[in-house]
Amino acid sequence: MQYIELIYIVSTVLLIIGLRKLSSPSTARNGNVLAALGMGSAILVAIFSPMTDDHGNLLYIFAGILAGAVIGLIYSKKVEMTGIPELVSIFNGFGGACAVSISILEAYKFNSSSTLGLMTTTYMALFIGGVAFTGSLIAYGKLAGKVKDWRSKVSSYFNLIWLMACIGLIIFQVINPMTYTFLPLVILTVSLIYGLTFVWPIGGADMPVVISLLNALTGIAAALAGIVYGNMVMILGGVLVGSSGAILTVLMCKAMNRSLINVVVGGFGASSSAISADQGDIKETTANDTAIMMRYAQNVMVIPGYGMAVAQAQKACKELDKSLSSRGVNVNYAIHPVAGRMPGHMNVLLAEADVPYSKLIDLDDANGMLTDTDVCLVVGANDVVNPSALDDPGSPIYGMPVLEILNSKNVVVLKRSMNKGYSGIENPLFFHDKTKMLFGDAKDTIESLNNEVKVMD
Amino acid sequence: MQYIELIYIVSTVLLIIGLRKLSSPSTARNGNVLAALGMGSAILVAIFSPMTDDHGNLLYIFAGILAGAVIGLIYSKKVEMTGIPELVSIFNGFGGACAVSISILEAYKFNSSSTLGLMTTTYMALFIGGVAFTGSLIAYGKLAGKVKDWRSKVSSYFNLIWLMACIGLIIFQVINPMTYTFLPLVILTVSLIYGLTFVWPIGGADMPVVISLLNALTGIAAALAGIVYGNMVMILGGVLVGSSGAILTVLMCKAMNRSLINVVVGGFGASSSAISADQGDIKETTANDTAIMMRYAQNVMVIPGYGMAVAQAQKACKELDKSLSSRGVNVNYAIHPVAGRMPGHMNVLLAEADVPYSKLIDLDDANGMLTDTDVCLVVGANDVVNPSALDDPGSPIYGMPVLEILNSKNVVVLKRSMNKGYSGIENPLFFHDKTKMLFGDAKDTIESLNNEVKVMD
Amino acid sequence: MVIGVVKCTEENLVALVPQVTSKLIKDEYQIIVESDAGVASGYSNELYESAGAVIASRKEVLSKADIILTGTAIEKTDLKQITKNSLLVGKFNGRVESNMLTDLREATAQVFSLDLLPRSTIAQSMDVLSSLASLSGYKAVVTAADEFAGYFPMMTTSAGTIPPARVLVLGAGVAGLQAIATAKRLGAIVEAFDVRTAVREEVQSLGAKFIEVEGSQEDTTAGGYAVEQSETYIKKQKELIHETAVKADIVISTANIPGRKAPVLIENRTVAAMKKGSVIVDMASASGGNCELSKDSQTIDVDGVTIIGDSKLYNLMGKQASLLYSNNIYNFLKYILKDGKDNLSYDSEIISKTLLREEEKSAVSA
Amino acid sequence: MVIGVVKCTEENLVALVPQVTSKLIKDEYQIIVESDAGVASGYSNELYESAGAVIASRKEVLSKADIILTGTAIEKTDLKQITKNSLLVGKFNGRVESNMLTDLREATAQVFSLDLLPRSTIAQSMDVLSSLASLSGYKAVVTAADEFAGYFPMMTTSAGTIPPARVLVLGAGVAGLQAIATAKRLGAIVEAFDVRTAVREEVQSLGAKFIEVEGSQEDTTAGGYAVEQSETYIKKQKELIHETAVKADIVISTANIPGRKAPVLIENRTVAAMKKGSVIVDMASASGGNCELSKDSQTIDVDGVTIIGDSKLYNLMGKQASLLYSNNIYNFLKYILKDGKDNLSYDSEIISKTLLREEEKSAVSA
Amino acid sequence: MLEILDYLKDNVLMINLLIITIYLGFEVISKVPTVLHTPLMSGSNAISGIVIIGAIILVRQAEPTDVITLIFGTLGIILGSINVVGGHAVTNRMLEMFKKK
Amino acid sequence: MLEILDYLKDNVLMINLLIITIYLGFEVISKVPTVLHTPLMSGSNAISGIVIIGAIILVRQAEPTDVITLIFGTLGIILGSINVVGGHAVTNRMLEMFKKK
Ligand SMILES: NC(=O)c1ccc[n+]([C@@H]2O[C@H](COP(=O)([O-])OP(=O)(O)OC[C@H]3O[C@@H](n4cnc5c(N)ncnc54)[C@H](OP(=O)(O)O)[C@@H]3O)[C@@H](O)[C@H]2O)c1
Ligand SMILES: NC(=O)c1ccc[n+]([C@@H]2O[C@H](COP(=O)([O-])OP(=O)(O)OC[C@H]3O[C@@H](n4cnc5c(N)ncnc54)[C@H](OP(=O)(O)O)[C@@H]3O)[C@@H](O)[C@H]2O)c1
Ligand SMILES: NC(=O)c1ccc[n+]([C@@H]2O[C@H](COP(=O)([O-])OP(=O)(O)OC[C@H]3O[C@@H](n4cnc5c(N)ncnc54)[C@H](O)[C@@H]3O)[C@@H](O)[C@H]2O)c1
Ligand SMILES: NC(=O)c1ccc[n+]([C@@H]2O[C@H](COP(=O)([O-])OP(=O)(O)OC[C@H]3O[C@@H](n4cnc5c(N)ncnc54)[C@H](O)[C@@H]3O)[C@@H](O)[C@H]2O)c1
Repeated sequence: MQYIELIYIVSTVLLIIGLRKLSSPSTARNGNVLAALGMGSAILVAIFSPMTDDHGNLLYIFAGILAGAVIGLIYSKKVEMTGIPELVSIFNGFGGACAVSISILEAYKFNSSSTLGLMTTTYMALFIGGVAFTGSLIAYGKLAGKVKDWRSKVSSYFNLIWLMACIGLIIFQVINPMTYTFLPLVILTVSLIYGLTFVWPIGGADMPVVISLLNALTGIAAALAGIVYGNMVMILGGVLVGSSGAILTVLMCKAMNRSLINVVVGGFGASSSAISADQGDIKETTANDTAIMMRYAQNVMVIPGYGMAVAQAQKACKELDKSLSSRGVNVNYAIHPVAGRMPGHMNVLLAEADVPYSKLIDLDDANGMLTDTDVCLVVGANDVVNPSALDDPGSPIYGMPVLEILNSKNVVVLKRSMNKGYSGIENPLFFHDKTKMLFGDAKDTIESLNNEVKVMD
Repeated sequence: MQYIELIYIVSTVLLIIGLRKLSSPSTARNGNVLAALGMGSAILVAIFSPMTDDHGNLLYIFAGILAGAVIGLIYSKKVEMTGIPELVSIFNGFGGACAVSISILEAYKFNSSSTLGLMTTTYMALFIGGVAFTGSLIAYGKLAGKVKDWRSKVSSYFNLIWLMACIGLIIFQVINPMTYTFLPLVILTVSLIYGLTFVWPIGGADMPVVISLLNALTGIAAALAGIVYGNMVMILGGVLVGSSGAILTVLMCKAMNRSLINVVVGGFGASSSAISADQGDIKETTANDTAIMMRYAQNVMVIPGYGMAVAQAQKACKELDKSLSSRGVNVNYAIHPVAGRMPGHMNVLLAEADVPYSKLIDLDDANGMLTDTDVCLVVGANDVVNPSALDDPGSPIYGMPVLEILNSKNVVVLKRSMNKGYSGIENPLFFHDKTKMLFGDAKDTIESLNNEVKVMD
Repeated sequence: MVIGVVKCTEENLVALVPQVTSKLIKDEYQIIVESDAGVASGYSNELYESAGAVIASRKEVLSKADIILTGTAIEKTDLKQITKNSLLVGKFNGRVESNMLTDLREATAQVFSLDLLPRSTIAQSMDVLSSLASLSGYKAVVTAADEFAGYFPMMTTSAGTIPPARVLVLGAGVAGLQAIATAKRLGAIVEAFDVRTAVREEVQSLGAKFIEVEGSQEDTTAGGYAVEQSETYIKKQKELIHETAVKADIVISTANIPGRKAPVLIENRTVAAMKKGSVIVDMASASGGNCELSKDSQTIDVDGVTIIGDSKLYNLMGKQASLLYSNNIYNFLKYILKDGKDNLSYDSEIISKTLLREEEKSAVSA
Repeated sequence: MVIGVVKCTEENLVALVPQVTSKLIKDEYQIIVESDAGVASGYSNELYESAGAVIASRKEVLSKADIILTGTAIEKTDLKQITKNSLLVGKFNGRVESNMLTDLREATAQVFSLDLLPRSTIAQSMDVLSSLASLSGYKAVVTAADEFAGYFPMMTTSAGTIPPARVLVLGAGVAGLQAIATAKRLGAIVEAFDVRTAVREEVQSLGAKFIEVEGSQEDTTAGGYAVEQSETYIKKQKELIHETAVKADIVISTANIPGRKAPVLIENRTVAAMKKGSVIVDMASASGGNCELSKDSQTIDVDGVTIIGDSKLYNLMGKQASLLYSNNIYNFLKYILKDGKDNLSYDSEIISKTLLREEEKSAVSA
Repeated sequence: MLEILDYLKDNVLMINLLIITIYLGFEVISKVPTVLHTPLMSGSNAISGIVIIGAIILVRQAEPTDVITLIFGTLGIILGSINVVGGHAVTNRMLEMFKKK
Repeated sequence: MLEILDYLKDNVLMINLLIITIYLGFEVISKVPTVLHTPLMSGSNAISGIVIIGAIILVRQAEPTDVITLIFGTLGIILGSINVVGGHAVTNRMLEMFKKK
């Protein structure tokens, strides 16, 4: 029965290739499937491979797997898109918990003959697994809004000390194993607590990064457990997740330009909470998310304003239009009569970028089409999309016809700051919850949107 | 002295990272350096690490290394760019030869106690090394024009049989080792011959692919030798070269769109010789090479003609211009008075793509600037760059002032075919050896040029 | 309610074009139009009738209508005939004192002059100045191009390379910006200049070069309008403009300071130094002209330089102009008649600013 | 060698402009220019003198010069005064029989008419037809735009959205293509049409729409020129053009068949059906016109449609036109004078084709 | 110190393996577009559920009498299986958006 | 057959190592732009010169009397060293063009 090793090898390769494919949009789905296959085969082998002092207990195993599978499926089906990160976080927590439960059991199997290496590995698995477990739970709580942010100057020092404590304990326990039978349990508890105190101070905004970090930890825990059982798939799979998880974490930090240090030593969430603080409650978005939204939309309406002229973004706009159209999205331009600074300002620019006249929709028709527009891309327009013209009799522009873009499904506003437009009045649009702000010079922003769209396949 | 293993690991990692960096233009040079470091450290360890039954012989070793280094350096310095592929090919051959010489020696050290695995490995190293050796030499010969192409129907069958023979011999020798002492030498010869007959029938045009393939083989030979000596760096380094070499070979085939099969089973070089056959002696080039040429040029002159109008390539042209300019190349447009089909045709188009007027150079100034132009990019122009207007009194356009682009360093002509221009006369330019043709619709071609330029950093 | 349209004696501008007439009729207004009111701008009586309006004599219109619309001028005699509390809407150039203006102030009817509209975003849709200025800006370039004996765009031809025409635009208001855009379109090299440095951005947003004079006296409170500038500044300014103008083939000047004499930007020496065959279009000629030599509504030739003085270029596009004008009026009416003709909300900027009346009147309603 | 320039009595076209004059003088020619030859096209005698030319009377010029340059016309009396074996170069419309032409044939001097140049690549630099056609094409659009009482580009303004003007160009030769390019620049929607389907590609290369008539009779041998077409084809063609023209605001027609009467493309019914205010520019009016109603060198108004008949629009840009014209002439002279005035290579297409002479003469030299 | 080095020496293969795998992990991810951060995270999270194998082995080797091991082991299996199955399922859901239209 | 499988079993680590390294090799190259094909080839070719280590070991272990081994071994070293040194040098030359200007 030497086939086992072969199968293990195969499943390892499946895992690797799966992970690889997962990292490119066009192949991601297959990647996930391959990885699943890899897991499946590995698990089957683990169940059926011949083994020294095997007592079967298949009943428990099947029951366990089945139960888990059912629960997992149910949740993953009924969660809605926005809830997914929470869910991932819990799942990851469970992975950690699994590592914990096996390693604690192993810890109590040690006898005088068990090697130093083995013990160290086991306890590390216990510790890391524990952190991943409770950490993930907190992360979940935060995302679900069940746990409030809380932090104090001291917390990071406390964490440091606590970490020392854990490691100290482990070393002690490894050096003189059999002395205190309760120590493993202590180590367990300490680890679990560290998980809590580690994640708690971190701002909700940064949870995705944290989850990815914890995921990497789970991976490492799995690898350690693998070493304990001398099981190749566990080792390699675990290591793979560990390393790729680490990189991914770094990438995520980059994407929301924070440094990982600045993450781990707290000081978290500062940046992102800032904005919501000083200017009402606006939602910022990334070029990337906007790109996806548009890429998978049916109808996109571009709403050019004076800002497009200032940024000279018309050509970039045309390019984006081209990329989207070529991917089956249909793109139009809603031209407000007073957009820009002179009559026909937008016409001049869009003609220059030669956008066909047929794509230029004027106010009334546009307001008609907006209801079944999926994404409104507001390019440096402000007054002409100011809803207070419609609903705020107090407003100086009340009664002026404007583009009623709030009738569309999503609104993304491209501008450089929260500055006002020509008429110098606030624009409630920006604070509406359909609206996402994408700050920066319109031209640059649109160019990066275009790149994002292009990489997407 | 356990540091050895550590150092070996480090050098392995250096090799990997080096290879990785080698595959992206901006990091390639560092990559090469890192790899070299990896090699260096590994070699040092090999020389100084403590070893069972060590007899030093350091003199030989240093002498050898030194001699090799000197020869290698000299050649790599004095070869000129065009000669590099040949050189690489020889170097690779030597790598193979090295594998051969050690494995043949090992082969004669076998005794009844040596394991089956060990022997198999050794003989495979011998065989593969041998093929790589002679194969590379032939490849060199072909590139240097010292060896003529020669092929016959049978050659591929012959090769197949010969291959069988080799393998047969090896198996026989492994199963009953000590019987015939001359067998190893026979195997050696057979392998060397196979190398010859394998590469010989392959058309000179495809040599790059072949070299890359042989390089992969050398890698494998090294890995096998590594197994023989149980030396990690050799194994991993060899395997790395083997696999990456294989992929590279495939990529190269793709790039010149041929399949690897169609390479190995001969049928080689057919395609590439075709063109030179039917239409005089023109040189085709790839978007990619053109891109490099332009990217690293000082001055690029675009020569638009009616073809640009037909392809509506003006905007694409502007984009390419932008990418190049942003990389410090300066790009201008030489406008011939009668380019296009109406007076000022090119002006209209380039204005539309808003190329600044200052970049539009007219005939006389252009002819002045062309002498220090590195690359002339002829975009669908034909009559207006027809040198026979200058030097062929017989030509119907003799005496017409044209753009004397042959004064520039390189000429690349973008057109769809060898069709004639408005005046319906042949254009000697296309057959001049400064000129390279890049066929296809101007717009598409220019867009891919632009992409190539962009990926270059 | 009856809306009457009287012919504009002075310009090819009719206050309602047939398309808009029918819109109003849909809104249940009665429309009576003075016979031949639209002819000058290319709208025949038939068209009005088919749109559902009634053709009548001037007298009738004036006496019958509750709201009277006209272009830019109206006779004292006409005013007499208007019934007490009806409204009169037009574009009476309310910033420049004139007998007509005093007559209008004394008129029994309430008179609105749309050129007095605030330059606020909400007022845009009624802003006749914008509509007409923009039209004039476009026309200025087209006329200049027609006048000019050369290509606007650069041309590389077998008979030599022709450099692009250089266009200088003075005053980048609505008219100026439109001129810039049009000249750019035709392929000219465009430079522009304005006292309001705020305009720089707008000029550049049209791809033209903004030529700067340091030390401009901004007055942003003036609602987008320009204010008079310091001596030294004006000197520097004149110098710069002189140099640029001399290089230019076409100069288009739109510089205005509402209610005041237009600033002189092109002096005689400049004209003298300009190339033969170059063209100057002075759109400020009515208010004194940006060019010393320009004569209002005349085209003169000063040794080889053609100077077109015309502040009402839109009149040459009467048809289009009237269409825009009447759309503006339509929007204006819809705004002021929100709650019926007899209770206008005088505290709305749009109404109070455009309404012409004697001080006591204003005192009353204040 | 002495080159003389005589005034063109008929058009604002002078055969040498000062810039080119000095070029020739550098090449060691003597230049004598008839007094006021250039005035009509904006070049004063002073300019010529400062360029190094001598101003003289017409008589002098004719008698003294070895090579005489002029515009498009010359009197019989003038011909008498020309010395035997001198050359006369001009643009005498050599494809259309006329008394002048017969006179020129009989003239003792060798007469070259540049409009007869082959349309070959090598001849491009002398091709006056191209130069002038292209100028006219541009001018046609500018004039039309000035005539037209509306915007060319689309405009979305607070006073309503104005659709872009629709321009139809008939005949996409040099003039037509230039017209297309210019109209596109101004932002109009341009449709074009030509019998030579080869032109389709060229039209599209300028971003305009080519409207097709199936079954065109190609004749590529005619050196780029069009040939007369079959009955049925012409019917289909007329129908299509009618429909398109009716939709258009501006129609510019350049359709010519050299030496023949121009094809009629715009019939009365079409004009009748066109919108009021639309403009037709018929650049073929001289050769009978593409529009039945057009009158050569007149602008008429047929119930609301303005029809401009002018085949020599370049005359309105005399300065530019003369510059191009004289560059062409310069290139022509440099070509034919390669080996001296007295041994022209009559077998060169360029010379043989442009030379006007009686048959026996040609027989001799053949 | 020396022990550790010895340990390295004895497990040189293993260590090479680990290092190369780690590097492979980096390599494989390094070029992922931001679009995929979350799906990728969840995908690799599912893989980290591989630890379930440990639990399985544990249970298989447990004396049927050894209740604690059985209980915790099974618990481990359940948790692990949730992680694996749920993880892949939810990843798949996220990736639905990349289905070609 | 079985032997081979046994062999696998005994060298499972090694095999994993090989497989993963091979994969890494693929991974590392897969995205190389055509520009770099030749430099990359020559670079990896230089690396394949690692076989020189074999020759070195051989020579080190050769009896000073064993002339043949010494000769061929040294020859091997020379060839290998040419491959390594020359390879890297020439690669470096090719890559000069990518020097930032
Ligand atoms: N059409 C006419 O004839 C005319 C004439 C005169 C005045 N107006 C007035 O102008 C206004 C036109 O409305 P609008 O919505 O077009 O423009 P707007 O209301 O003036 O708003 C323009 C917006 O663009 C943003 N922006 C400026 N530069 C940008 C850049 N480089 N990249 C990205 N965003 C940029 C600005 O926000 P940030 O600074 O935060 O980026 C600003 O909020 C109306 O109030 C109208 O009345 C029109
Ligand atoms: N300027 C004027 O006023 C005027 C007027 C009339 C005639 N001409 C004549 O036109 C000629 C102008 O010379 P030119 O060099 O500009 O043009 P050309 O000599 O006519 O050559 C144009 C070339 O562009 C290529 N081409 C066409 N479509 C293309 C596409 N989509 N992509 C890439 N290449 C394409 C064609 O080759 P492939 O088919 O192989 O692609 C053709 O050889 C002169 O002979 C001139 O005398 C000029
Ligand atoms: N709120 C709106 O929607 C709206 C509508 C129309 C106009 N406006 C604003 O009002 C401004 C003025 O409009 P306009 O075109 O009627 O102005 P205008 O016709 O009164 O003046 C034209 C231009 O001349 C400039 N000018 C004045 N003195 C000058 C000098 N000495 N040198 C150079 N330039 C000088 C002014 O700055 C102005 O830009 C516009 O620029 C626009 O921004 C706003
Ligand atoms: N070789 C050169 O360098 C050169 C130079 C100038 C012109 N040309 C060629 O000569 C061609 C003719 O030049 P041109 O502008 O003097 O021609 P033209 O002025 O004689 O005629 C103008 C256009 O009218 C078209 N036409 C004739 N009958 C028509 C009909 N019934 N309906 C519609 N269109 C009709 C012709 O096809 C031509 O395109 C040009 O298109 C050009 O390609 C070549």
